[in-house]
Amino acid sequence: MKTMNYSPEHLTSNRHLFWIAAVLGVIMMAPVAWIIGLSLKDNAELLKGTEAVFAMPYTLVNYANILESSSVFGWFINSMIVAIGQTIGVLLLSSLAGYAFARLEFPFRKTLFIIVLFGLAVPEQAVIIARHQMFNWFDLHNTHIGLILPNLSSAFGVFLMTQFFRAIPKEIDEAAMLDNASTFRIFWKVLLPLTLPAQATLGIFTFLQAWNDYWWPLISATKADMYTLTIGIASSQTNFAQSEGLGFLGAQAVFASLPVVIVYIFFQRHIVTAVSGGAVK
Amino acid sequence: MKTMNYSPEHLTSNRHLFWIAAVLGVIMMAPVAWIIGLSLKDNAELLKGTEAVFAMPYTLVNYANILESSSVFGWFINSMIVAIGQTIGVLLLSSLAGYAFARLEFPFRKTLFIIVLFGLAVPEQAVIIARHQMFNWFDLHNTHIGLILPNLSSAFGVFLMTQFFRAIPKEIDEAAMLDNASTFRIFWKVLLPLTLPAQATLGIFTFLQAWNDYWWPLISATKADMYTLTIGIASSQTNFAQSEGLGFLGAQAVFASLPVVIVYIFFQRHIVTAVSGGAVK
Amino acid sequence: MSASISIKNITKRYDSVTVLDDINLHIEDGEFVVFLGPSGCGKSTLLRMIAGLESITEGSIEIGDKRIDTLPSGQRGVAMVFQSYALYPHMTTRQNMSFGLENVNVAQDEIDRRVNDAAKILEIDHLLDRKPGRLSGGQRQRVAIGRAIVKEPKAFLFDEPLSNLDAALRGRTRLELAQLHQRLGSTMIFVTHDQVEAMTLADRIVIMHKQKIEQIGTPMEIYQHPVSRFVAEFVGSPPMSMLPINHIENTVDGVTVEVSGAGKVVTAITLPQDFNAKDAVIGIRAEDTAIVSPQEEGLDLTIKVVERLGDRTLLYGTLVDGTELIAEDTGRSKVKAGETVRVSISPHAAHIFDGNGLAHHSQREV
Amino acid sequence: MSASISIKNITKRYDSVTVLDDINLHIEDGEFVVFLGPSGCGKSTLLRMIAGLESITEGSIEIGDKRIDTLPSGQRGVAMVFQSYALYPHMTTRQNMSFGLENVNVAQDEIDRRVNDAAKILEIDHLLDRKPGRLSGGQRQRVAIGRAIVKEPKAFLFDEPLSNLDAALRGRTRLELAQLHQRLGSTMIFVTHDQVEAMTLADRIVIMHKQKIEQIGTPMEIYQHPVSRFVAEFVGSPPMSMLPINHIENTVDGVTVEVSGAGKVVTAITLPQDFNAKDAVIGIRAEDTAIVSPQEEGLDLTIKVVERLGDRTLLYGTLVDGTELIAEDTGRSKVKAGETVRVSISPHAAHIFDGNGLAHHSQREV
Repeated sequence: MKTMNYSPEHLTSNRHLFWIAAVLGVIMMAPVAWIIGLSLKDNAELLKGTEAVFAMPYTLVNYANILESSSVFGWFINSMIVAIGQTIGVLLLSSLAGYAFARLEFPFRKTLFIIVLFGLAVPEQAVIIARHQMFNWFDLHNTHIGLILPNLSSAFGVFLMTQFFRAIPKEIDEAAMLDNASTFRIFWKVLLPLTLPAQATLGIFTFLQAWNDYWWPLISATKADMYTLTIGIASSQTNFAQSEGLGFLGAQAVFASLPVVIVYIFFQRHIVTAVSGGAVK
Repeated sequence: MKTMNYSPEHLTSNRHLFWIAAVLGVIMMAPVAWIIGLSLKDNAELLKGTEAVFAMPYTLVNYANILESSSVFGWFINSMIVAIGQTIGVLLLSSLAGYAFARLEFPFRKTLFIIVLFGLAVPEQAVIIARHQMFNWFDLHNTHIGLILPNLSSAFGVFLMTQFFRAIPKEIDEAAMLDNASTFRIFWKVLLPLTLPAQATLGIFTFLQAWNDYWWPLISATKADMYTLTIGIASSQTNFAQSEGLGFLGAQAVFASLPVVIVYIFFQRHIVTAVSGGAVK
Repeated sequence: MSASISIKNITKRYDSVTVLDDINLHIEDGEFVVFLGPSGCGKSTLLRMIAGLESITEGSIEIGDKRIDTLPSGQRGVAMVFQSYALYPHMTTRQNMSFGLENVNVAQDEIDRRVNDAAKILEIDHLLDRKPGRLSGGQRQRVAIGRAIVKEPKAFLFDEPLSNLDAALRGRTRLELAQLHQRLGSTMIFVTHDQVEAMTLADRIVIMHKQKIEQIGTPMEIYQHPVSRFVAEFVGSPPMSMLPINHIENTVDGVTVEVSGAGKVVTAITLPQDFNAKDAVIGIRAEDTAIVSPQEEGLDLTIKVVERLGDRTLLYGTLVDGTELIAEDTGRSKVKAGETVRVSISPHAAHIFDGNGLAHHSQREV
Repeated sequence: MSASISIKNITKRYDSVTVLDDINLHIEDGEFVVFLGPSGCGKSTLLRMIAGLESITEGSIEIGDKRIDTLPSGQRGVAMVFQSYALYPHMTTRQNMSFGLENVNVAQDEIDRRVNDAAKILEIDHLLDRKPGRLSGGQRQRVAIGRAIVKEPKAFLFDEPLSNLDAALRGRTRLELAQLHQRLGSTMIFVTHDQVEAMTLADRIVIMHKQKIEQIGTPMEIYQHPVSRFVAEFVGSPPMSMLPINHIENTVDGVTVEVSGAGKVVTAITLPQDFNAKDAVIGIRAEDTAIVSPQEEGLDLTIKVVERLGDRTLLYGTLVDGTELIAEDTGRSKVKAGETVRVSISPHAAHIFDGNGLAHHSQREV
């Protein structure tokens, strides 16, 4: 008689939970697949019924139509400037603030920390009117600075970096102090490099969010040459009645998302590393 | 001659960095203060110039105007149902998925994880048309389910919970296996309680985001009695020309934000705990 | 309640890598067995296979007369104490100890009785309402042992449970474990890479090396009659000194060997005809040496480091050709680093290892 | 380059809690001093004050003739090896070792020379391009020591550097540290709670207890002439057995004491007139006992646990009245748990502690 060996590995090969992950994946990916499908169809054909997506022929005419607009490249540049500027600014400020909250003693440290985190709770809609007015006073509308500035103080960034700096053992600082390194050198050469996984994660999140931002650019950038890609493409929608241009709308959505998808694929390894808990060893 | 003792504590009392934190705090709080100021002023007075905010008299008439609308409480209930439902759903799904990704072996685990994280990169604008169509087919528009469903698969939630479950030592599972606990009991009684700090953080974030969500409710909830508070209040804006009702607008923004501020203050301690790295000891 | 354990032809492979190779071992009911070996020898894997935390590629495990390798961990009737203790951080000491009993539906008053009894034995009654985060390392250790005791298992499995304690606490806990074994009389398997723990705790030591069992024996057998050079060097602190042999001469009593460039050592060891003399060495433990006056016979040792342990003094030195030898003197030794002393070696205490690492000992007991 | 260290009237208070109370200590140039004490005695705080990582409430510290407590850490000319090693995780071994020299603008070829020299001494030349994450615990330890050596400091400060190593590695590293001290001849301060490390490494041991220095002396002085019961119990493994004294009788040679209910112990200790006999105890180290035949004089000991250490055997037992005593026998001891043996005590080796914990020793050396 041959008895099956009990294997603890079976316990961890749970196929039920596979389905939860799979369903999550499908929920996320189905709309993406659908929109790509729409973008590849002729608008006239879609008018008869969207089930046309499932059949040939496919066409790139919608994408061609987008690129015909001479403003697209200007909008793309604007989006790049805003997203990159915002990413660099958030990384810098969050790192400094995180270091300060994690390592330094200063008056009202706790109170300030709570106030900064409070920023997590304030919805953009609540402050957008006030912000609009303030930027008006300083004549910051329709400038890159005006688009970048409001999101520089990222509560999530400060949150994340504080956590990361706290996770670095204090002995590392002390070893560097004994190595006669200045406070700045300790921060710059010793501690900051150790937060790289957090920087990568925060950087990607910030870039994605800045790229996809809609509200503030819509309100602040009122001149067509200051539009970001999101706003610019949305503005050109008025040329088409929504029901007529479903394929064109899809192509717009896909086109506007392409850069973030590229960034994501490029940095995907780092996100996974950060998730794997690849902090300070 | 009395020589001052060198004190290493001086090094960590850096007053420069206090300013960075303080400026971050001010950047975040100034618009909040401004909008509260506006909300407490008579609209007519504000027409002459917004510097009126700095002087008496203040009034609650704008808030009274909001409460006069009989629909406000219905919208509030809708917002609560959507925010709470979404929070519970996200916590449940993210915990299960996080546990699965962190602990279990199943086919395409890595691929699925990357697909789910990919959800971080897809902007809502890109998929909102497709989603609108799909929900149309299933007749889910103008239902609470329709408002809750799209955001249940939180890429950030899966990300966070996977990280947290990975941080729990495997010996804890093994000890529970030797204690004859079933897989479900290990998950429910042993591992899940250890992720409480993450649950609190994720729960607060999800609630805030659900409460403040604007796009999807605007598109999906087209009947007035299915409006969320954010949409409902915005819809009543059409009664006032924007320049005439600055104070009323402010009051609307403040009023819509109140619940999230209350939630934040209530759970603030947990956020700080989570930041302090209070995971598994 | 306690039971014997039989490990039969156990082999473990990960893909093409063999982690354990055809292990056979019988552990008597009530025996305290220590798996000792360097890291990577497979000792922890073997323990985890008994616990059901690792799958078995080939072979079987029995506890009592019952085959258990087909059962999940919780149904094998074993309890394990982990190196990291693996207490449930959100449960109090009492809840930690009760959890396993609740899972098998033991009555509440029986749970209470067992938890209180175990807590009394381990002197943790005052800690029952604390969570692990508020316990010291030593206290956590006791709770982990308590969690095992309440299950009244057929066998206790310890996976390097002392390695997270500091030296003083380690010594004390070692002693308490020995007393616990005396009191409970349970079968216990203890995994460690620390030979002092193995020597002091074990009824029998299982020395593991390169995925195999190298030697099984009582601590004294292992210490006095190591089967191989590996065992001889691994067990004992300070390690046995190994001196290369230049020449072997048969005498009436055994052999006299010439240690490279340093002189002769008389032994009472008889070597076989087919002795492989290439790379053969003579092994000498520090306590089998003595510092003698320069007139007496012995080896000249130039002392590099003097280690005063209080009750005895270890002299680390080199012979004329640079070979290292550790000698022992009394706690009141006056020898200083840099001096050269004469060291005599007890003829019955030396060990000879042939080129294959195989050991030869004196036939007479000292 | 190396220098002496003077600690003068150092006091440290946090609010109302006194952590160190008026510490005075002079460490000679080139001396190896160990701060030994239980956790919380302030030994690490004192080391960190010398390093400039803790502020000083009162007092001053001088290295050579220069007062240094007014200088930041990096300018004090000391190097520290941390318990956790505290290597920079993102830098290679070479970068870890160079960082401190780059900060003070040492020329690149000088940096290379020093790093290569230190790497050779520590046998880590092949690891220079690896990051700490790819090093074993023992290798990290060497890199941490290397990082200290290259700075050619006036003094080395070690904060329990061996506590993260396993037993075998700890013994070997201990030996290497002793050799390193011989080779460099630098002033070294070493903090530990492990008395074996203190005994084997120190030129002088500073025993700290309750925020004060309890005793300063060579390892042999500390071991053989502890000034107090605390020192006697803290130093030595196994710990000194303490037997309550019922009655004291003066003899020609010293005093004979009656140990509660178990018999008499003859000592060569002379006690002063004002000896405080209340709660007085006699202290006996295991190695000063011997197992004798039942006809000879001695105390009857019922053995509870037998600990076989290979070269010797420790017998943990109780006297008739339940007092615990640890005796020592040879490595080949045949004594088993449960037996009662007769133990004799060397008259010159016992210590008597009065009710205040103050020690009295035999005047004659053994």
